[in-house]
Amino acid sequence: MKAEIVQTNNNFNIKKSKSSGAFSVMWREILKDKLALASLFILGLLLITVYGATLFINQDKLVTVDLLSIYSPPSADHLLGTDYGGRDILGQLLIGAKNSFTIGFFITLIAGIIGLTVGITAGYFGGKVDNFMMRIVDFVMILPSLMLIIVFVTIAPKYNVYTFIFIMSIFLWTGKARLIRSKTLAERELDYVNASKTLGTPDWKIIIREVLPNLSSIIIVNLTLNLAGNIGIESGLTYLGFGLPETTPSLGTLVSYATNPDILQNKWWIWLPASFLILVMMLCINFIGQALRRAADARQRLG
Amino acid sequence: MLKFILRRILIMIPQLIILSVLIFALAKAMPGDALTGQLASSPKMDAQTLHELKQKLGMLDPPYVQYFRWLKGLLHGDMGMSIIHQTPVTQLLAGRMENTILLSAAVLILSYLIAIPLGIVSGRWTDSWADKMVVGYNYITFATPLFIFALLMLFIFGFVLGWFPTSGSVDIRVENGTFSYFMSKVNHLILPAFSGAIISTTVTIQYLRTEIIDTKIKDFVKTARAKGVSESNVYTRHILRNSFLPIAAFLGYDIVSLIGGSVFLESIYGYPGIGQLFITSIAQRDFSVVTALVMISGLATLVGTLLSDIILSAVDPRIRIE
Amino acid sequence: MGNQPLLQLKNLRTSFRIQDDYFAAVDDVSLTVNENEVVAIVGESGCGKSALALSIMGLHQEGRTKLEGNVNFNGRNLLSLSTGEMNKVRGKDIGMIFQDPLTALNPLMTCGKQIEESMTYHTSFTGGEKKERALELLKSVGIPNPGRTYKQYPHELSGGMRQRVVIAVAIACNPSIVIADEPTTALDVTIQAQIMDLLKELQKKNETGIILITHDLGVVAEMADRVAVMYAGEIVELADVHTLFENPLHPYTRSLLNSIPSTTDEKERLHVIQGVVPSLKNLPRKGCRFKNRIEWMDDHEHEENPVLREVEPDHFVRCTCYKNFHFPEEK
Amino acid sequence: MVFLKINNLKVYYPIRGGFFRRVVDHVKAVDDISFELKQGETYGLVGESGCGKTTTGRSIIGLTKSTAGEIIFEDKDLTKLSRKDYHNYRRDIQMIFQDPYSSLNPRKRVLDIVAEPLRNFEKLTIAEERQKVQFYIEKVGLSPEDVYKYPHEFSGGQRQRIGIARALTLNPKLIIADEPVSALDVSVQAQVLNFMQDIQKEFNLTYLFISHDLGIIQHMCDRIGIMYRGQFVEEGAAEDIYTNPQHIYTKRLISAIPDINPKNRDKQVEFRKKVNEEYKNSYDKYFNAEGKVYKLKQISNTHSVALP
Repeated sequence: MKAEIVQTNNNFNIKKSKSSGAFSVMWREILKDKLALASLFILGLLLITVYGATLFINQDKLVTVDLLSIYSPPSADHLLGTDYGGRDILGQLLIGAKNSFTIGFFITLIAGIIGLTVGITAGYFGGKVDNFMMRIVDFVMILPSLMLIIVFVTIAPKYNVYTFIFIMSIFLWTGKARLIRSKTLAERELDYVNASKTLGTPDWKIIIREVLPNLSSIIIVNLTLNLAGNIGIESGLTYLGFGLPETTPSLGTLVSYATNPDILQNKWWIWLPASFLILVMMLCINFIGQALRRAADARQRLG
Repeated sequence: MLKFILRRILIMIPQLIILSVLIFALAKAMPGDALTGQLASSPKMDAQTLHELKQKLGMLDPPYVQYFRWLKGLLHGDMGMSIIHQTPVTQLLAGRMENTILLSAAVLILSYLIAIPLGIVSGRWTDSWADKMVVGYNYITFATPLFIFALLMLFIFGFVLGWFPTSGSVDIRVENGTFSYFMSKVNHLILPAFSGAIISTTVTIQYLRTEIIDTKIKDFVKTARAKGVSESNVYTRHILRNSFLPIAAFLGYDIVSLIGGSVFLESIYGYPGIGQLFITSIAQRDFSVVTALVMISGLATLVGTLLSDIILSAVDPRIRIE
Repeated sequence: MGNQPLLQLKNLRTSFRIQDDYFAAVDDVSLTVNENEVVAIVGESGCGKSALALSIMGLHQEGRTKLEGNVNFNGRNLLSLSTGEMNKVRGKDIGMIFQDPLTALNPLMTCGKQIEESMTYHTSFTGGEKKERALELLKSVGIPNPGRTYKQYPHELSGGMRQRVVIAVAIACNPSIVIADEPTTALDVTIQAQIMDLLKELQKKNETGIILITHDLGVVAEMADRVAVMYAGEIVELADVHTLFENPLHPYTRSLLNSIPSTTDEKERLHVIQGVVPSLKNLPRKGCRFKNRIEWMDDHEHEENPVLREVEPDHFVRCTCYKNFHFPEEK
Repeated sequence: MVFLKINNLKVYYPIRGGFFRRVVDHVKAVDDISFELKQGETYGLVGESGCGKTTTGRSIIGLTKSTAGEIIFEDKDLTKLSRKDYHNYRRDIQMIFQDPYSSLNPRKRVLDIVAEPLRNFEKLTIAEERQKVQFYIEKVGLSPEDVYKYPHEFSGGQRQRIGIARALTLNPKLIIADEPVSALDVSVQAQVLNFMQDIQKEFNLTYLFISHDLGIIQHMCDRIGIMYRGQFVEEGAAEDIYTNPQHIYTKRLISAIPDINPKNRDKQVEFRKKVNEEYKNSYDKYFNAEGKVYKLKQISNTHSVALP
C-alpha cells in the first residue's frame, strides 16, 4: 500500500516537471514556427513521394533510349517531357531526388561522426591531443577543397557511389570538428564536468553521458543545416560532371543538361524542375534547421 | 607587430610544405607526368621507348628527387607545360588569372556592400520589419546553392530578358584599351559578380547581426550611453567597431569559398578564368595545369588567412600585444 | 537652493515586459538624494535595485520597459525627456559607475580616449584641454603613472586600475550625482577597500551626491549616510545609517544584518530567515510582500495595504509586522 | 595517523614566449606549500584571486596535476598512487563547487545527478538507489519528490544543497569547499553556512574551506592559512590570525574587511592608512627581492608567520 502511494506520487511528479530535453524543446519550437512546420510537412510529403514512387518505377525502362520522343515537351505521356534520349524527365527527377537525398544524408552522417569524434576528443582532453588534431583540421580547412574533390573524383580508381561519399566526407568533417571542439572546450570548463571527475566517473562516461547530451541540440542543428548544404554540393559537383557516376543519376545530372545553351534557353522542362526541386528541398531543410537553431539558442526562441 | 607577422609566416611554412607534398603525391597518381606536362604513356609507344622517355623525364628517379626538382622549378616560376595547349602553364594562367582576380574582387566587394548595411540595419533594429526581411533574405540565400542561383540568373537576365551577355569576359569586337572595352568588361562582369555576391552575403550578415545584438547589451555600451554619447555615435564608435572583428577574421575563409565559387561561376557564365580553366583542363586530362591551379589556390588561401590575421591584429589591441 | 534635494524619485515604477505582460521590478519607490550625501540602496539579487539605477539613467531597453512616476532633477522630470535631451544630462550631471571593470570599458579604445569621450559631448574643451583634464582625472583616482595609462588599453590594466579608470570616466565632467552600481563587488578585498576609500575621498572633495547600489552591508556601513533596504521591488526600510545598523526594525533588514558572519561573535548559528527573494513573475502584489517568508507570524500582524511609515523621526518601515517579530529560533 | 598532510606542494604552469614559443618561465600557481588537516576540523584557505588557493584544493582532489610534493591522506601519498588505487580514495575526498548553476548538469534529473557517485562505486538496485538519494535529499532540506525535477527548477541555494547531497552520498571524510557560498546572496549564504555546520557534526566531516571572504572564514574555521602568490604568508588558529596578525599582508587583508559598525568608519579609514604606510615602509622586511614571501616560521604552538 505504501509503495503504491510512492509510485503514484512519482508518476505525478514526472508529469509535473517539464522536461527540458533537447528534443522536446526543438519540437515545441517547430510547432510555434509556421514556416518550419510547413517545411516539415512539405519535406515529409516530398520524401514519401520520392521514396514511394521509386519503388514502382521501372528503372530499365527509364534508361532505354526512345528515339521517337526526343526532347518532347511536357505531355500526357511524359508529364515533364523527355531528354535527348527520349527518356522521361519525371522518372529521372524522382530517382535523382532519391539519390541526391540519400547520398547527402550519408555524407552528412559520416562527416558528422568523424567531426564529432575528433571535436569532442580534442576539446575534452585538450593539451597535446587537441593541438595535434587541430593542426590537421586547420590544414584541411585551408585546402581548396572543391578543386581537390574534383581531382580525387577524376583520378580515383574504381569510382562509384561509395568512393564519392568517402571523398566528400574526408573534406567536409572539419567545420563540425571545430564547432564541436569549441563547444566541448566551453562545456569542459563547467563545474559539472569537474564534479563528475571527482565523483569517480571515467572520462569516456563523462564524454558520453554528461557532455554529449549538452551538445545534442547544437549537433542536431548543425547536421540538419549540413544536410541541406551537402545535397547542394553533391548536385553542384554532379552538375559540373564530377559528382555521382553516370549509373547513379542525381538532380545535378538533370541540371547539368543546362550547360548546353540551347537546352538552357529553349528546353526548360529538362533542367528547371530539378533546379526547383533542389531549391525546395534545401529551403525546407533550412527552415527546419533555423527553427532548431532558435530552439538551441535560448536567446532567440520565439517564446 | 612585425614579430607577430613573422611568426605567422613561420607557421605557414610547414603548411605550405605539406600542401606541396600532397599535391606532388596527387600529381604522381595522375596519368602521365602531370608535373612537366609530358605524356609518357601513349598506347603506340613500345616498352623500350617508353622506358627511355620516362628516364629522360626523370620519372624513374626516386620520388624525393622528383619532388625537389619540381619544387625548385616552382620556386623559379616553372609550372611545367600544358599538353593540350603546348604552352608553359605560367603563360596560360597569366590572362585568366587577371579575369579571376577581377571577378573575385568584384564578388567580394559587392557582397560586403550588400551585406554590411543589411547586417547593421538588422542588428540595430532587431525584430523590426526590416530585420525580419533581412533574416528572411538570409534564410533564402543561405539555402540556395550557388550553381542553381547562377543558372537561374543567367536564364532570366541573360536569355529570357537578354539584358546581359551570356558568355565570355569581354566582347571580342571591341578594341583593348578603349572605353567601350572597359564597359564591355563591366557588362560581362555584372551578372556573375552579382550572382556570386548575393549568395556569399549570408555569412557576413549573419555574423554582423548576431555580433551587434551581442555587443549592444554589453556593459561598455551602457558606459558609453551613461557618458551621454549620442545614439549614432554609440553605434559608430562603440558597437560597430567591435562587431566587425569576426568579419575580419573570416576574410581568409572567404577566399576559400571565392575559389570554390569561381569554379561554378566561370563555368556557368563561360567566363575565361582559372576556375573554368580548371574544369576544362581536368576534363581534357591536362594534369599539369590542374596541379598548378591547385597549388596556386592553396597558396591564395594561405595568404588569405594570413591577411585576415594581420587585419585582426591591427584592429584588436588584445591580439597585438602577446 | 537651500535644502532642495538634488534628486527626487516620486512613486517610481519600472515594469518589464515578459511575454505580453508587464511586471513591476521597481514598485512605487520614493526617495531623495541631497547634495553631498551618500544614499545606499541595499538588497539581494532580484530586489530591483539595479533596475532602479538604470531607470534613473534611462538606460533600459526601449520597448521592453515601462517607466511611471517622477525622477525630478534640476526642476525637470527626467522620465519625460527625449533621448537627445537625456544625453545632455547623462555624463554631465549624472555619472555612472558599473560593477564589472572588465566589461565596462571598450576593449578597442585607449583609456584616455574613453575618459575624454564625455568631455566631447558636454564641454567645449580643445583636444589639448581634454587630455590635460584626463591626465588630471587619472591622477586624482590614484593611478600612479597617468601618462602611461592614458595610452593603454583596458586589458593591459589590473582589475583595480580598471575600476579607477571607470570612476574617472564617471566623474570626468564633475557630475553632481554619481550612481555607483555595485562598484566594489567584482574586486578583491584589498582593492575593494582602496576603491571605497577613493570614492569617499572624491565624494567629500567634490561634494557629490552618490547613489550606492550594493548587496554588501559592510560597504554600506563604511560609506552611506542614509540607507534604503529594498525587497521585492519595494523599499521596506529607510533610515540614516546609524539608526539602521543600531536599531533595524523590518524583519528582512534584521535577517540581512544577521546573515553577515560578524567578526566579534564566535561560531554561533546565524539567525536568518529561510527562502529567497521571489522572482519577478511570482511576486505577491497584494499585502505584505514578506508575509510568506515569515509564516510563523500571525496574519493580523501584517497590514492589509502596507505603507512606508515613519516610526521615529527619519526612520521609515513598511508594514506593521516588524512590531512583534522574532526569529523562529528565538521563541 | 595523519589525516591529511600536504608537503612541499608545487603546481607550476609553463609560460611560453619568444619567437619559437618555448617555455621561458613558469607561473607558480602553488609554490612549495605545506600544511596539515586534523580530522573533524575546518581549515580555511584565504587569499585574493590568483593566490593559488583554488589550485591547492583542486590538486588535492586530483583535478589539477601537481608538479611536485606530497599529498598524504591517511598515511598514503595520493600523488604516487596508480590510477586504480586512487579511484578508491575518491570516495573519501569530495568537493563542493562554487557555482551552483554550472556544477549541476542541466540535462539530468536530480535523481541521476545525486546517484552518479553511487553508480560508480556501489551496485544498488533501482529502488535502493532511489531510497538512498531521497534520504540525502531530505537531509539537505529538500523534499523526496524533488528528485524527479531538473536543476533549473531550483534556486541557487537549493542547487548548492543538491551539490552537497551528491558529495555526501559516498560518506566522504574530507570535503573541499571551494568558495561554496560566494555565488549566493547574503541571506542564502548564511542559510548554506548554517547547514554546512549542521552536517559537519552529523557526518563527522572535515572541511577544507576555500574562500576570499575573511568574515566567512572566521565564522567557519578553526585554523586558517593565508596565501599570497602561491605561498603561505601566515598560518594559525582563527584567533591568532584575527587578533594578532603578524605579517603585513595579513594585516592588509584584515584592515580591508569593511566594519559593520558605521561609527567606526573613520577609525577604519585611519587604520587602513596606517597599515598601508607600514606596507610601503617595511616592504623589504616581509618580501624578498623577487617579491616572494619567506618560509613560514613558528612563533607559537599554533601560529606561524613567513618572516626572514
